[in-house]
Amino acid sequence: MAKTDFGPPDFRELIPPVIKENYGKWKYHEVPQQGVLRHVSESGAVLHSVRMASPRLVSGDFIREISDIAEKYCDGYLRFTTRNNVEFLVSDANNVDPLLDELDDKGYLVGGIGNVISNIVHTQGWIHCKSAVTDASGITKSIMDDVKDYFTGKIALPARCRIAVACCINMCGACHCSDIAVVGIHRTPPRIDDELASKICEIPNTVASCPTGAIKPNPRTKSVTVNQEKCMMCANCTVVCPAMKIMNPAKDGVSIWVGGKVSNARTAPMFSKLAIPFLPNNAPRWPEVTDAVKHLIEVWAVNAKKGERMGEWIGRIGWERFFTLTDLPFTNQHIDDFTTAKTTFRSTTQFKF
Amino acid sequence: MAKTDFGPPDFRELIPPVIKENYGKWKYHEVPQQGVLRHVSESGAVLHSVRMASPRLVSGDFIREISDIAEKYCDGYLRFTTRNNVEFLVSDANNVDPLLDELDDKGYLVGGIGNVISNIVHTQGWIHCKSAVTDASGITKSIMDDVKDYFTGKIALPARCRIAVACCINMCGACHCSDIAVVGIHRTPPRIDDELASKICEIPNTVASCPTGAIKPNPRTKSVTVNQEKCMMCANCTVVCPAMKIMNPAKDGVSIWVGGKVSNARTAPMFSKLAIPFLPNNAPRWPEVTDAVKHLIEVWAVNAKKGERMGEWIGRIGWERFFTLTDLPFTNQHIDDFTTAKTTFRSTTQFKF
Amino acid sequence: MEDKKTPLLDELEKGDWPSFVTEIKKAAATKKNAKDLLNQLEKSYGENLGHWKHGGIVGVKGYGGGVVGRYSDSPEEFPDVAEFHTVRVNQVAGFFYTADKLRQLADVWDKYGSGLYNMHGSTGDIILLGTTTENLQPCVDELADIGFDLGGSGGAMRTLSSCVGKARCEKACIDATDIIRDLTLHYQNEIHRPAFGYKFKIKVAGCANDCCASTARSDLAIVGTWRDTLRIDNKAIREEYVEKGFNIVDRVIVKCPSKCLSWDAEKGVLNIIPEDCVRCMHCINEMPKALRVGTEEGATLMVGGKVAIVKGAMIGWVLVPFMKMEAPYTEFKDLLDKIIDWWAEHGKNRERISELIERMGLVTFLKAVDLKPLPQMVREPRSNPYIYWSPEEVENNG
Amino acid sequence: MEDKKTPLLDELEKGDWPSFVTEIKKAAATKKNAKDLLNQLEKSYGENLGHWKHGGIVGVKGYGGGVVGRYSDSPEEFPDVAEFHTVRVNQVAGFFYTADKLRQLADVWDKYGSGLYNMHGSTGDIILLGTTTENLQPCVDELADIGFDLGGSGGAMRTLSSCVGKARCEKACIDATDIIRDLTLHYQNEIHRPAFGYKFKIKVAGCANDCCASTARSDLAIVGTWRDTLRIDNKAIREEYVEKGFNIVDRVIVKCPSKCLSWDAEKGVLNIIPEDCVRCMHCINEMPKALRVGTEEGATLMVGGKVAIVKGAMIGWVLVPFMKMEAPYTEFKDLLDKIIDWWAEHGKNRERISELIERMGLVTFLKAVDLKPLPQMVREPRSNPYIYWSPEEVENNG
Ligand code: SRM
Ligand code: SRM
Ligand code: SRM
Ligand code: SRM
Ligand code: SF4
Ligand code: SF4
Ligand code: SF4
Ligand code: SF4
Ligand code: SF4
Ligand code: SF4
Ligand code: SF4
Ligand code: SF4
Repeated sequence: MAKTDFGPPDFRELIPPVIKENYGKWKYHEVPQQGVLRHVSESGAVLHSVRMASPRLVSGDFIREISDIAEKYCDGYLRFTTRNNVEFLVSDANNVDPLLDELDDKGYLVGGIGNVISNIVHTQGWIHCKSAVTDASGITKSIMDDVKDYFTGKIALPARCRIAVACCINMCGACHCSDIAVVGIHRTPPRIDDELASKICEIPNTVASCPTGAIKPNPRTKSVTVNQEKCMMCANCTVVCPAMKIMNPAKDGVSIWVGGKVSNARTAPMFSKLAIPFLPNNAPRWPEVTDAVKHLIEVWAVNAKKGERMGEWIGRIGWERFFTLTDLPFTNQHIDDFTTAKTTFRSTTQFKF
Repeated sequence: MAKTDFGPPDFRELIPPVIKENYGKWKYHEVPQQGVLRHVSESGAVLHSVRMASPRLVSGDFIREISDIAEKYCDGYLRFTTRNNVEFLVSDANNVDPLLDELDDKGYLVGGIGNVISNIVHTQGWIHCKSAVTDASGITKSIMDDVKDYFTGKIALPARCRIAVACCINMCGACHCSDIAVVGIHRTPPRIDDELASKICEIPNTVASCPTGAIKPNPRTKSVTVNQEKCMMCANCTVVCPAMKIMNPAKDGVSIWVGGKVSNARTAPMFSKLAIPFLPNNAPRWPEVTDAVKHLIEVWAVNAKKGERMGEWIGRIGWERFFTLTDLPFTNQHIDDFTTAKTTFRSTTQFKF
Repeated sequence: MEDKKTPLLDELEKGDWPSFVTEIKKAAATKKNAKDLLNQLEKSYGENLGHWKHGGIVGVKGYGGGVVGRYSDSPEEFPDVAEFHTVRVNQVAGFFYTADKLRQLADVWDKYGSGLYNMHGSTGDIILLGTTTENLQPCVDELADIGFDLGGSGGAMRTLSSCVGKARCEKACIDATDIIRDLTLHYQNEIHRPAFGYKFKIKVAGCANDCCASTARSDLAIVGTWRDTLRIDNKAIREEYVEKGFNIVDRVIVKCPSKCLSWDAEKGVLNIIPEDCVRCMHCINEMPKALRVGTEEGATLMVGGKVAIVKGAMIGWVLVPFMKMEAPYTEFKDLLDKIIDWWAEHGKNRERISELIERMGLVTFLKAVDLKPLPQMVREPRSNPYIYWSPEEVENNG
Repeated sequence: MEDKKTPLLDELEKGDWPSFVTEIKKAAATKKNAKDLLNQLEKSYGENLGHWKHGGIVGVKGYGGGVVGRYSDSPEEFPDVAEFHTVRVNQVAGFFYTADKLRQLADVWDKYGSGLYNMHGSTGDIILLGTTTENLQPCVDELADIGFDLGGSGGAMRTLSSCVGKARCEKACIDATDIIRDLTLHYQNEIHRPAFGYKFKIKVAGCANDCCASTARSDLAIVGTWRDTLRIDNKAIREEYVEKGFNIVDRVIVKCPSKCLSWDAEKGVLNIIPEDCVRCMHCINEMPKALRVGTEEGATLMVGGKVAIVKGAMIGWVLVPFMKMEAPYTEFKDLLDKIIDWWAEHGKNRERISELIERMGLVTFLKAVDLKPLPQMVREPRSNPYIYWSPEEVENNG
């Protein structure tokens, strides 16, 4: 029987000596240039980290290539960030520039630090998930091609802007708390294969899976029925009951949400809010989506004060002004009707015309 | 058949000439002294209003007495305020001082304007309501005796402070949006007279009346049962079904809520929040309640900045600091568990120890 | 009726605040029911228990409400309050009275009731506190003779009330007292003959200071506002305030919720970004001699205010950001009729309008009353990805 | 396998951002399943439709999870992805690797899988993207040989992850990487053998900047903080910032959420009201060379973070304002065990902890895990007057 339950390799054996020695003793950091972090320890020791964009979905070639680079400049030490960038951990300051040169030569992008757009956190999409309404990798690539100058710092921004992409409303990531989130959505209710349902559907679980209470057992067909007026096309029932099908290539699409954040800096974490309820699912490059994202970034960049993230900016100017400045229509879809909807109603006469 | 549906007397026939002439033309007002408003019209005309405390529950003698006073100084014109004070509408500026003197002689209190504690908005209590847990008039009188120097302006306050008293959680008034609210509460669930219920209870209505879904039909007894763990002792079922009795003199009591407001000035309207879940129902003078109210006022008065109402002050310092400054215990009762409870949870690491 | 002692209540005659006990005693000098009210109340004070019975419907001819039936649960002990019904008399708009009018009222009530009043009830009515079933009809008849009609109770439109408005306030952007006068007359039937599933309340505030707590406690609140720019008299700011030591920055500038004000100390000029002003009233409140509301006046309509029963308290929210309010208020009445119709059609027993909206969804409601969704209606758009699409919306949208 | 064209995907090789299509193509040069992945994906791009089947459980010996079964719905058309299961490999804490370690991994995966990876999955795992049922066991065995174990999936404790923490960050108040290393080892059984009603996630952030989005997406988030006063080096403020033109008032003072900072420009001194600081990190973030976190370090525990399904999204909220985090983290583990026990006992199928707490009430939960109610747990106390009193509380309280 194979060895089990031994856990991952011990990180303490995979960190460079400078980290081992200065663990917990880092004193401050600076950013000598975009893409480079210079951490200084209480002991005076210095570590440079060089951050490089990654597509996240990578090949063995990529793994071997970054390993080679790490070996060449970093004694083999590197890490990934929580947003899936690669960080080369350079102990010898003299290696920083040569490393940057090599990355540049190879066409890799360096950046992602501070008030920029870092890598997009995204999900599986059609590459591996059965629930995918759209392809997260494709949208991510299309957006990042367009906004890469914000990653490399070529164009300045008022604050960091975190973009996330999810292929369905399960939102595997932090779409619900991102400055800009792109989320695949359905717009038509599930279709039920009654025949199949009567055989395989665990009806109580299916009924319970519906957030809006739209599903009722149908004793006649031994299946279930969906109240179309209550169904919010969340697809959760389709995860629980394979006899419910919701994919609808002609009608499914993409929604955009804005103003979320997770850090507690200055303001509390915030949920992202609906900005654009529907854009077409226009593979392979989703021009409507990339245009919308760029537009949102640009309106924010022009109007926000220095240091104001998307949600903080909107918090200051108000959502009514957000919709006029972005020229986006405010629709029925924007108005919440879920369980705590009433807490979103504007119970004050304070608003802007 | 009697005349019906003619509506109240026309206010236009009951306003003094100076108002008729300057209706909609008032330009500004000042407060020459506490209890006196001086409104100036675009035409230059002036109206003085002298505000006098009223117990709200008044006798015919009182009605006749204020009528006499109004006749003497105001050509008979007077009004009541939305907080049940009396306002004498003095057209002849020379009458203001004599009026004030007479009110003083008669022991009437003048004040209630601006950054003060005005009259308490309260409800029927044992005087006329079948649902009363406590007596609103008695608590009101007891509090106002204690805080009258804040009404007359003898002691200054950072901002206005609106107090409301309700004899049960129906809160006939604006307890839910008051700087300080005193509300009668039950702490034991209703007792059901099954025999009676089986005869007179409209079971579906009774079940529907329960905000927390604690009531279920009991087919056996043709009555209902109450899930004691879900019952929040709101008494709403007792309004719908006379076979449910909730009065419990030994256990009922008084709760105190703070930080509400209704004006949109500076900050949006706010709900009052629970400060003290229980104080004894100690008639005739409710010393625990009056002490608590005084204490809350004093802590606020000392700590708030000029212009900060109770809720605005708490908004600035945070509730955790409110509880330390007031030295009030934070209990299970303070934590919301009603339908939008989760929106009250502190989803940020920002807090004070 | 023996002269019982009331030692507990006597305690409430002490102190400087005017005493309701003294008032009841004054009435009790001539009124047996006032006396027995005092006696029963003394008992309540001793026992921590009210003594009014549950239920008991009474009425007067031609009306379905306006009186609240009340019976003592100890009629043997307190025979004179065995029946002690309240008469809700529609107050005069703005609570304006003359000495004559009040005396007329007192004459009628002395004749038929306890001689006790609430001036006024929380909804706005004059509450005539306590009479017998027998006396109700003649009392109401004689009230009619002096021009006083009943207010609302039960599943009806309730008595409307307002702040003092344009009658005595420089801040009023709408004619609050005229609006409730007009609407009260227009909706007499809805007020007097309960035909709704529950109460429906309307209150009118001349401006966002909301001196009648309208958004907190009315199903539909009409709150005055303006669409242009508030008026600034810089000379008055300087002379009446700043030069007299008023700290305009601390007291006004930093407290403006939308941060649209700035004070140019050098020039002595207050600058405003008009389109950012949310018309909160604060700066005007602080400098009434120098600032005034704008001139393009109208109202914001707020729907859904109420207290806790059954689904929780609600502060009314923006339904119509701006509506001109000109007599005879036809646009408003048309909208109100649609609201009431929808509520009548879909509301359950004891379901307030805000609870119905919460249950059926704000969008459903907006469609029913022909209003377009606007960002002004919400603090923020939805955050949960549960989005309803009607088949038409899917067709029309890609 | 014929060499199909992929004109749509080829579009995604254009542009400067590194292309996942290029990556798949690189793998496809030697891997048939990578090639068919590309082909099936091209079809999805053409049809706007995914081609993975619903369901299909696969596994490896000794584990209940760690692999996600995946089958093509068109196995005839794309035989090489007929089975294309994912292996979730527990990442190294802090995502630290050496070239050697990565190459070892690549060697195993080249042998058994598609040669495609997600570095990393959103939860934190190394996602090995696609292999057959047959290859799963040998792949996992050889991963074990090089020291890599599986992560979590299904109704289990999920793979823990953290920010870089004390390893490379001056702001870390807790040893984030060590905490997840320790907890991961301690909870191997809970991670590897799904026995819960649904997923349970833990993430650790060294400070309130929350660089791993812990409060947004973990059922229990451990966030570093401090109890004393943040450290201020006024000399550095002056020399490194203010004298270099940094506008400390605009950038820092006015943005402090608790307004506890003031800048004495004359003295060149930053003053703080320590007890008012809510440790938001902002001032430290802006002046890393001059300000540092306090020295009395520990963590705030936040419970309940998750996305929308079923009852709506939730950002974790304060459960324990401050807990010392010292290895072996016994206090934390004791609390976590109580939480998991209560959830196991009361949670329904697919009910996250925050949904259970919402359903049963926060107070019920606090009692179950032996925590006292604290004002830090809520933004504000209740506003609706529906107060539950247990019989004991009524006894003990008047
Ligand atoms: C490397 C990384 C941690 C890791 O373990 O991998 C990291 C590292 C640092 N973060 Fe972060 N953060 C990292 C993800 C995050 C995230 C999570 C995310 O984006 O998903 C957040 C929360 C974002 C949000 O609120 O939505 C995050 C919010 C911050 C903040 C607060 C930002 C703000 O709201 O003002 C700071 C403070 C600052 O920038 O001064 C910060 C500061 C830092 C510092 C300066 C900390 C330090 O002193 O070393 C590090 C470098 C700065 C940088 O990257 O801009 N880091 N940081 C992550 C890099 C991701 C990437 O590749 O882009
Ligand atoms: C007479 C009355 C209206 C009426 O129709 O009867 C009235 C009259 C005025 N109010 Fe009011 N308010 C009256 C109840 C209210 C209420 C309602 C209530 O208390 O139930 C409120 C909302 C309170 C709340 O937010 O909880 C109210 C919130 C204001 C405000 C905003 C206060 C704030 O939050 O900053 C102002 C502005 C100011 O004071 O400068 C205001 C200002 C005024 C002014 C100055 C308006 C004017 O220019 O004439 C009037 C005299 C000032 C005063 O009384 O302090 N009035 N005022 C009411 C007197 C009640 C009483 O006897 O005490
Ligand atoms: C008399 C009055 C209190 C007072 O002393 O001023 C009053 C008295 C009663 N209210 Fe009220 N309410 C009175 C204004 C209010 C207000 C304030 C307002 O209208 O501005 C409210 C809060 C605003 C609102 O409507 O939400 C109010 C919210 C309630 C409620 C809770 C309604 C809810 O939806 O949550 C009830 C319970 C019910 O209807 O079953 C209630 C029920 C009652 C009943 C009818 C209880 C009963 O069944 O016996 C009380 C009759 C007492 C009596 O014997 O006369 N009363 N009630 C007020 C009416 C006087 C008037 O006509 O002017
Ligand atoms: C692989 C991954 C996305 C990625 O590309 O990175 C992923 C993929 C899936 N997630 Fe997820 N989730 C992944 C991280 C997340 C996260 C982020 C996190 O863990 O930090 C979330 C949001 C946080 C949270 O848990 O609330 C997330 C929220 C969900 C949900 C919604 C859960 C909820 O309570 O709302 C589902 C739906 C479900 O469980 O039925 C879900 C379900 C799924 C399933 C299992 C759907 C399915 O039944 O097929 C996906 C399998 C795809 C596949 O073929 O591999 N996934 N999922 C992530 C796991 C990789 C890893 O182990 O590192
Ligand atoms: S977001 Fe939806 S489609 Fe995308 S990986 Fe997660 S569960 Fe699958
Ligand atoms: S798609 Fe969602 S809302 Fe619609 S029936 Fe299924 S679970 Fe319910
Ligand atoms: S608050 Fe309750 S007890 Fe008091 S008058 Fe209103 S319904 Fe009656
Ligand atoms: S008192 Fe309230 S919570 Fe309790 S059973 Fe009656 S209606 Fe329900
Ligand atoms: S609400 Fe406005 S208009 Fe009405 S009295 Fe108050 S300040 Fe004046
Ligand atoms: S009314 Fe309020 S929002 Fe408008 S300028 Fe004055 S203070 Fe600012
Ligand atoms: S969360 Fe704090 S400790 Fe962790 S990397 Fe970010 S800034 Fe550093
Ligand atoms: S950490 Fe945040 S709250 Fe504390 S002083 Fe700095 S900015 Fe203010």
